[in-house]
Amino acid sequence: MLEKEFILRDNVLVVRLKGEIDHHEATILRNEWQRYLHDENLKHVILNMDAVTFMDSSGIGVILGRYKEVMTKGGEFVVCGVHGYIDRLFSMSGLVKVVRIEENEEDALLSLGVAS
Amino acid sequence: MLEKEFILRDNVLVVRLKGEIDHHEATILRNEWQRYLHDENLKHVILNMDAVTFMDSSGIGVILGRYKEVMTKGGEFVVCGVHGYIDRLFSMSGLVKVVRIEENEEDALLSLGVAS
Amino acid sequence: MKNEMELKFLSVSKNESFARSTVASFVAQIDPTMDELTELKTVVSEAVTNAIIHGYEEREDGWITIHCKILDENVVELTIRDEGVGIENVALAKEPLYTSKPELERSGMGFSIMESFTDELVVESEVGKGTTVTMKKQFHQVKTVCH
Amino acid sequence: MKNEMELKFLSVSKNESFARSTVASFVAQIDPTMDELTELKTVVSEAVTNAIIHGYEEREDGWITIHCKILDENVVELTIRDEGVGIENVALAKEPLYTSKPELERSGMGFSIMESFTDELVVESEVGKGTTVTMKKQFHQVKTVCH
Ligand SMILES: Nc1ncnc2c1ncn2[C@@H]1O[C@H](COP(=O)(O)OP(=O)(O)O)[C@@H](O)[C@H]1O
Ligand SMILES: Nc1ncnc2c1ncn2[C@@H]1O[C@H](COP(=O)(O)OP(=O)(O)O)[C@@H](O)[C@H]1O
Repeated sequence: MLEKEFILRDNVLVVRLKGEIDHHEATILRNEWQRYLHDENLKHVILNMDAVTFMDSSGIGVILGRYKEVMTKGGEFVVCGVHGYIDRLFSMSGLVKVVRIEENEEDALLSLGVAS
Repeated sequence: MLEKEFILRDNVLVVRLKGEIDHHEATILRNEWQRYLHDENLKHVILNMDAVTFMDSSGIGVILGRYKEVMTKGGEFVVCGVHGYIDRLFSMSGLVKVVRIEENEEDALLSLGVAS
Repeated sequence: MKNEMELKFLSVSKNESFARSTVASFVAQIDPTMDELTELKTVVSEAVTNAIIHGYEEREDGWITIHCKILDENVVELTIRDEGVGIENVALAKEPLYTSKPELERSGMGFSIMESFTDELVVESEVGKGTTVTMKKQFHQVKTVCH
Repeated sequence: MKNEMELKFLSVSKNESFARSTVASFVAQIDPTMDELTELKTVVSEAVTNAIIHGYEEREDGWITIHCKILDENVVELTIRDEGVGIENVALAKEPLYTSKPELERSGMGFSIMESFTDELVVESEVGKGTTVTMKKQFHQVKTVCH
């Protein structure tokens, strides 16, 4: 199971995930996430991985896919709450070199110029 | 998994079980329980089922087996903490008509004349 | 929502809890109540234990197969099979309190419990070939989910 | 402590989490660390996902079989098999970042992850017949238990 929370802060979409990201959940996540990204006013994305307990390469795929969409819009893609096993997957997959990583949501928001 | 606690109070053996009683666990439980019952000074048994989350007919078998041993010694066999699903199994199997059932350990001890 | 799985494992008593929790986690997808899940776990436990104790007489190298099918109408069909010694007299075996192994503290309640916790129970057995127990259980309190 | 099981289920994506948690609960008997269990779950997830997406091209009526064997020396052997389309060029398929389905946002990391989270990976495949992935994983931090 994967629980998803989408929060809008100015032109930033904050995505909070909780649970397991596999291929089944990644497909559902992508569909929902893309509906938010169609919003013209929305520019940047903060992805909070703090409560993700499991992820496989389908998770890497869905993150890379949204990263590319945000780049196309000229926005920034920031990930926070990356630790333990998720951190290992981010390193292995090279995601760590592509997206900006911040400690927590507050730092991520500040880095995008949004007061938290 | 089944956790077992054996407590001696005067001539009463209190057996507290926690977890699941199936055939695998029942076999282990019987061996341990019988070692205590070899004690000459020990007469009665109180079985506390309050924390048992699963039981099948192997559980009924191990309880009936110890009930008979205690009877042979001329002791009493009291069960407490019997509710929900365990209560259903006790009724279905007729155990409810054979052993004495008390609400909790305190009542069971009192019924055997042991001040709690 | 049709779905189906088969689980095969060695006749090791430690596998009893693995077997019932695997079936329970498969059937969880149709949103059973806690009571229904406990009943399901119990009947799996009874049939698997019988295969281990009676079918394979506690040898640990026999295979036990569980087939679990979720039928459209919220009915679960469960088949538990061993290739053990088989049952000579199935009618007698199904009698409440009958057991061929009282020395192992069997209560003879296994088939009675399977019967009361399911809606259909069929026992097929051949001496020297093995035993197949097929059960159907209706899950009533299923939330309707969009298809 | 030798033990063995086989799990067969339909190529339905909802079964991915069922498959990995069943393997994890079977292997739990050798007392793996949390990290080892997570790695194991991940490689099961990768291979099962590949069978569903690539092997059966998202048809939901294919069978996936997982064979899991606990060998004496705390080694787990895992075989994941489908009877799907098969792989034409296994060497190419195993290349990091190679994927035949970029339109599905596949990252091409599946085999790389299986390789780094296990100690041995063998891929056998025949076009039109199916694919079998065999992995061996050593569990180091196993408490010694009396036999
Ligand atoms: N899989 C099996 N293989 C061989 N005999 C079996 C099997 N299952 C049940 N039986 C026979 O049926 C009898 C009744 O089974 P059951 O009602 O489950 O009671 P119990 O397991 O307590 O003996 C058993 O004692 C055994 O003789
Ligand atoms: N079970 C399978 N059946 C058919 N083709 C497969 C199977 N597993 C892998 N492949 C092929 O190998 C390629 C690489 O697999 P993998 O490294 O897991 O990456 P991904 O799944 O992200 O594409 C796949 O894109 C596919 O072409």
